[in-house]
Amino acid sequence: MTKIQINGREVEADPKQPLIRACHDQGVDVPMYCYHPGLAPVGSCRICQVEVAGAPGQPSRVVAACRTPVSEGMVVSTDTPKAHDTRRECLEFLLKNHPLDCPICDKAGECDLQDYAFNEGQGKGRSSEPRRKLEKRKSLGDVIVLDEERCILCSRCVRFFTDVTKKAQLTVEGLGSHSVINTYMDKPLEGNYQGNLADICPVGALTSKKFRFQARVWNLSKTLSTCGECSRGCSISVESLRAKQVKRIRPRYNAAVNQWWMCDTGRHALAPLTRALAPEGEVLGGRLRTAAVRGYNGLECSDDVAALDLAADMLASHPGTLVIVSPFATQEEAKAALALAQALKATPQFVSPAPNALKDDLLHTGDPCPNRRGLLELGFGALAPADALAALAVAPSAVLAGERVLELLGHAGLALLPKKLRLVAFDVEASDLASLDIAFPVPTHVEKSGHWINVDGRVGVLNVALPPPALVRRLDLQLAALTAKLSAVPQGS
Amino acid sequence: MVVVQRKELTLAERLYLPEVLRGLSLTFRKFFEKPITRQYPEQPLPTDEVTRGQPRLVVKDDGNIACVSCGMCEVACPAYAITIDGGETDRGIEREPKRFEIDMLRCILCGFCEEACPKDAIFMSNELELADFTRAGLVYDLEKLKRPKSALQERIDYVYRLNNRWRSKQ
Amino acid sequence: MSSILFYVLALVALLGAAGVILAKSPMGSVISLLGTFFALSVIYLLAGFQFLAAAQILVYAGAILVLFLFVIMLLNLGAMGSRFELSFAPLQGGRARLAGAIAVAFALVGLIAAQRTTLAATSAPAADAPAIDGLEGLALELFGRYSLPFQAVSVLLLATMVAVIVLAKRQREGEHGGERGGERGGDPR
Amino acid sequence: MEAFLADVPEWILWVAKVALIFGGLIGTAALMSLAERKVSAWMQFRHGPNRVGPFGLLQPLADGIKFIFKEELIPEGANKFLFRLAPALAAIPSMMTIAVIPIGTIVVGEKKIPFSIAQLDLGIMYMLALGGLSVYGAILGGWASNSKYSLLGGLRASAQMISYELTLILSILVIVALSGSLDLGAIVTAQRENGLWNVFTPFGAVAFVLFTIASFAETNRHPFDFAECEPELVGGFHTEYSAMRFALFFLGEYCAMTVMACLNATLFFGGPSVPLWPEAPWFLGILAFLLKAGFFLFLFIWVRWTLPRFRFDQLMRLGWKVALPIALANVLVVGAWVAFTAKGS
Repeated sequence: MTKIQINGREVEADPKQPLIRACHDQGVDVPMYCYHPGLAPVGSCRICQVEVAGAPGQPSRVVAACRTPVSEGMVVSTDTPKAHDTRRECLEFLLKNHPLDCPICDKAGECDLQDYAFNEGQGKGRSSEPRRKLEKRKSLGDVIVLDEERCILCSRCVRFFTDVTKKAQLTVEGLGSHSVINTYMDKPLEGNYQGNLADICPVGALTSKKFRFQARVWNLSKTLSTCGECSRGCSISVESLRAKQVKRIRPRYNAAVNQWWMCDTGRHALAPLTRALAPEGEVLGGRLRTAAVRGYNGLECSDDVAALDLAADMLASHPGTLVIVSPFATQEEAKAALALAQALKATPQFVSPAPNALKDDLLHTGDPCPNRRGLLELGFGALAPADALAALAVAPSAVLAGERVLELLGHAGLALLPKKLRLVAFDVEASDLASLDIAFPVPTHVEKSGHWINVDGRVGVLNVALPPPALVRRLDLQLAALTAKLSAVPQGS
Repeated sequence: MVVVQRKELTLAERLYLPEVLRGLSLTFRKFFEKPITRQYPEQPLPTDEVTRGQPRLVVKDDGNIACVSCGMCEVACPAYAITIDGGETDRGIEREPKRFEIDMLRCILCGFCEEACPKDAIFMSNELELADFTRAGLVYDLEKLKRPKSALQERIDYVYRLNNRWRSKQ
Repeated sequence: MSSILFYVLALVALLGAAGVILAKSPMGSVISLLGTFFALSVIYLLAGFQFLAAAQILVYAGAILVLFLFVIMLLNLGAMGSRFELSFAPLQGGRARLAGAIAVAFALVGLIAAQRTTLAATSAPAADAPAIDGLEGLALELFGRYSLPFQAVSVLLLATMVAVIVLAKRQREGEHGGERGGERGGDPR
Repeated sequence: MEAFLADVPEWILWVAKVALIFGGLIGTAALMSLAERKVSAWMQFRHGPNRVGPFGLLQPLADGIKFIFKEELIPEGANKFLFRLAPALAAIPSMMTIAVIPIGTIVVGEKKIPFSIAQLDLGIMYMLALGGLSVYGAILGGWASNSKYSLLGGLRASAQMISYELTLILSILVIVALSGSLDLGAIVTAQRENGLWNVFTPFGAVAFVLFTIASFAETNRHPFDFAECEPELVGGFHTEYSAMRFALFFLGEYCAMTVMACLNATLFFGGPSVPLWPEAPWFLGILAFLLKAGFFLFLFIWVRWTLPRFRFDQLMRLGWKVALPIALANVLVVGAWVAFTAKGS
């Protein structure tokens, strides 16, 4: 560690890190556009300039904090008029060609350029030259759209591909005021990590096609959560609008798991989270909203307490129950399922679909079970969907519990199960399967809190980002209630 | 303690009748004066540029709405009366409101939206009447809020003049 | 025709009179009395005494009963209930029966006397009747032939008023000091 | 036409007169409810009701329909019989008093038909007797409503009526003494024969002022409308009344006003006699009567929108300490004057 002085304060800094990191670590605000802690510094925007005192007798210098390594005895000041003036001039230069379309821009509200211009910039531009006219809507593949006018050529996006995915796809094309970002040979971007460009772009030049104009960012309520698309369990922020709809999922910095990044699969996995609600009064055809019990006309709405009583009676009178949970089950739900399995003298198992082809070197593990490790550690047995269906075909009764458990087993296979099977399901959605006797609704994993354990044994936290529908209760509580009722029913009667 | 000294009354005043007659003559004279009240629905209230009526959205001369659904009015609204959902458009401005609702039951006609709008898209019109038979009917949607620019021109000019005066003092 | 009317009215008058005594609430008594006065005044009309009929209504119904009502409302003698209720308590007990007997006896005597007078009147020439009915005739009778009884009755009334005032004053003495309540406030006189 | 009228039986004429006069009375009362609002509006630079019909002329009709269709409420604990009786008691006596007012004489050819329902020798006694009864509506209505406001309204009404009835009667007595008759027709005739309306005689003028003041109090009008008195009593004796029963109270009040106006015109302004033209045709006489009565009706409204309401003790003081002594003195002097000039029989 090296001793340096920042704004008159003696601090210790890591000599391997650039000066800007030392400042940020001390809570000293230094603006940055081209610098990103996950990318190699290039010093192209010059907004991070700070004043560094020269040798005795020498005048002080203004240096770009992102390109300057920390050296022993450095005296840094970020708040001097000289530093301010330099940065302000730099800002004015960056804004010279930047269009004034904040009202339209999706970045508005979380834009570094906007924030700094608001804090430090001047009210009027001094330039009488017209702004450059460039392409406003340039598609860079399926995920990202580029607004060339807004671009400040910081080259973060270029470096993301070279530094993070190690597969360079973007470059700065042209010279001087004609420079623009472009792909090699105008080919569309590819790969599973394009969405990160919209996050790292410090201005609104690169925006996500999926999120484009969907919501103003200040209207989004952000909830810390964990991605459920693979067993990596990336830390994410679930951003929902008016407590009704998840509008965007963004990665959240977690040094041990995903750093600043996440894959597009997880980023765009909005559909499983924000499921279409069935019309009022309808049980099936989408989301389950109340408990449902098989009657003369198929599954019918029921009071959940009565349905639980019925389920307990049914399971007690058909011993030999299979207990199969979803790989999305949280530790809390798995514990409750474990207790249920003990009460039913069953072996707890979970559905374990085969790995998919999305596996890559960076983040995606290809394993679609976000809580595989946690379930295994609790003593659940992994069960491939085909094996599970085979076991169900001969079982007298079964409990299937957890988000998407029916979907993962396969509706086609479930439809072939014999009618004599007494099947109780806890799921987000349910179709009117012939063998399904009682169905209970459960919240999705953005509608509940809990914990998952990822492939490396790290705990991921789930929080409630959306309120679940009115009559939907937590799965662990429902399972515990069923267990309690079972212990009250005489076994094998 | 304050003692209020009563005025000593003259004989005429004490007799009361002359004063009664004086009062009667006064009211009789007023009887023939022109009414000053307004026959409201037929004679609407006079409005001018300062009238701050209900907020309305400007439809530009080319027939397009000026709003780009930036959400500034939504943020500025102290009564949370405005709800906007944006969407993409092929027009040059890229973005326009797909849903723009003002709950007129919540609106307090403060004019903050007009002040907040960076696109001169929302102005306080001179419309003052507000009535409906249902609550839902008073949540005004895009179609109900649209007004041609010419209808709002007086107010627009006034706001510009006001803002210019403010700017020149800076 | 007119005799049927008379009997009906007489019955109404008597029922009203009974109601005055028997009604449970003072308000019921007053309403009953009102009925009696009306019946009486119509009987006067039937007999041809227009002035008497008008005076009956004007003085008794229009002024005195209003005064009664005023007093009753001022005293606020409990709730009256939603309909008239009769109470026969006044007719029970020895003294009450005695009083009732005396009253009935007086009424009988009065009736007989009236009957005799009427018989006497019918024998007299009929030309007297319109003379009494007219205003001038009445005035002449009242201030001429019957001047003394009229004055005597007036004195009796005066004595009653004086007695009432004395009684009221004595009761109030010592309770209040000077009676100046009315002098407070705004009238500039 | 004339021959036809000459042959018409007496009773048909009588029925026609009753229909005409009562219809006119109720029509006047209805119009007064509009006039009240119109005049007040004009005095306050407003327009007044002008939506129903031309100039709002159909407003009374609309009000009437509204009154008929509104729900009738009887408060809990109210005496139902008296509660229902009171509006009728308020309306009927004041409507009946119109019967003796001589509105004029209809002349058809040789036949002279007096235009009044009844020509009673004791016309004034009849009016006063019935007029004295109209207070029962207010008193019983106020008492039967089982409401403190109504009760206070009824109390005030009774106290006020008793106080001012004396003044009223005494001021009429002056005219009776001057004319020597209780018949209203005779009083009119006396004025016509004297060539001088009673109001222009010194005693008549005093009596006129007293009568006018007392008539305001008797009809419960401003500035003496203590029985209603919205600021203190919410509506006084009719606070609890609704729909047609409420309308009957109003009808009674306006009928009483109309009758008082007619009486004032008859007693002090020569009734149907046209000024300075004793031989005026009969229809001008009726017109003159209507104009005089109309003026006093207007006066009722005029005063209401001019003078503030008295305080109750001021009302009582005015009644007992001012009006009554003056009226008594007036009667005394008139009596002496009549006796000593020995004009009578």
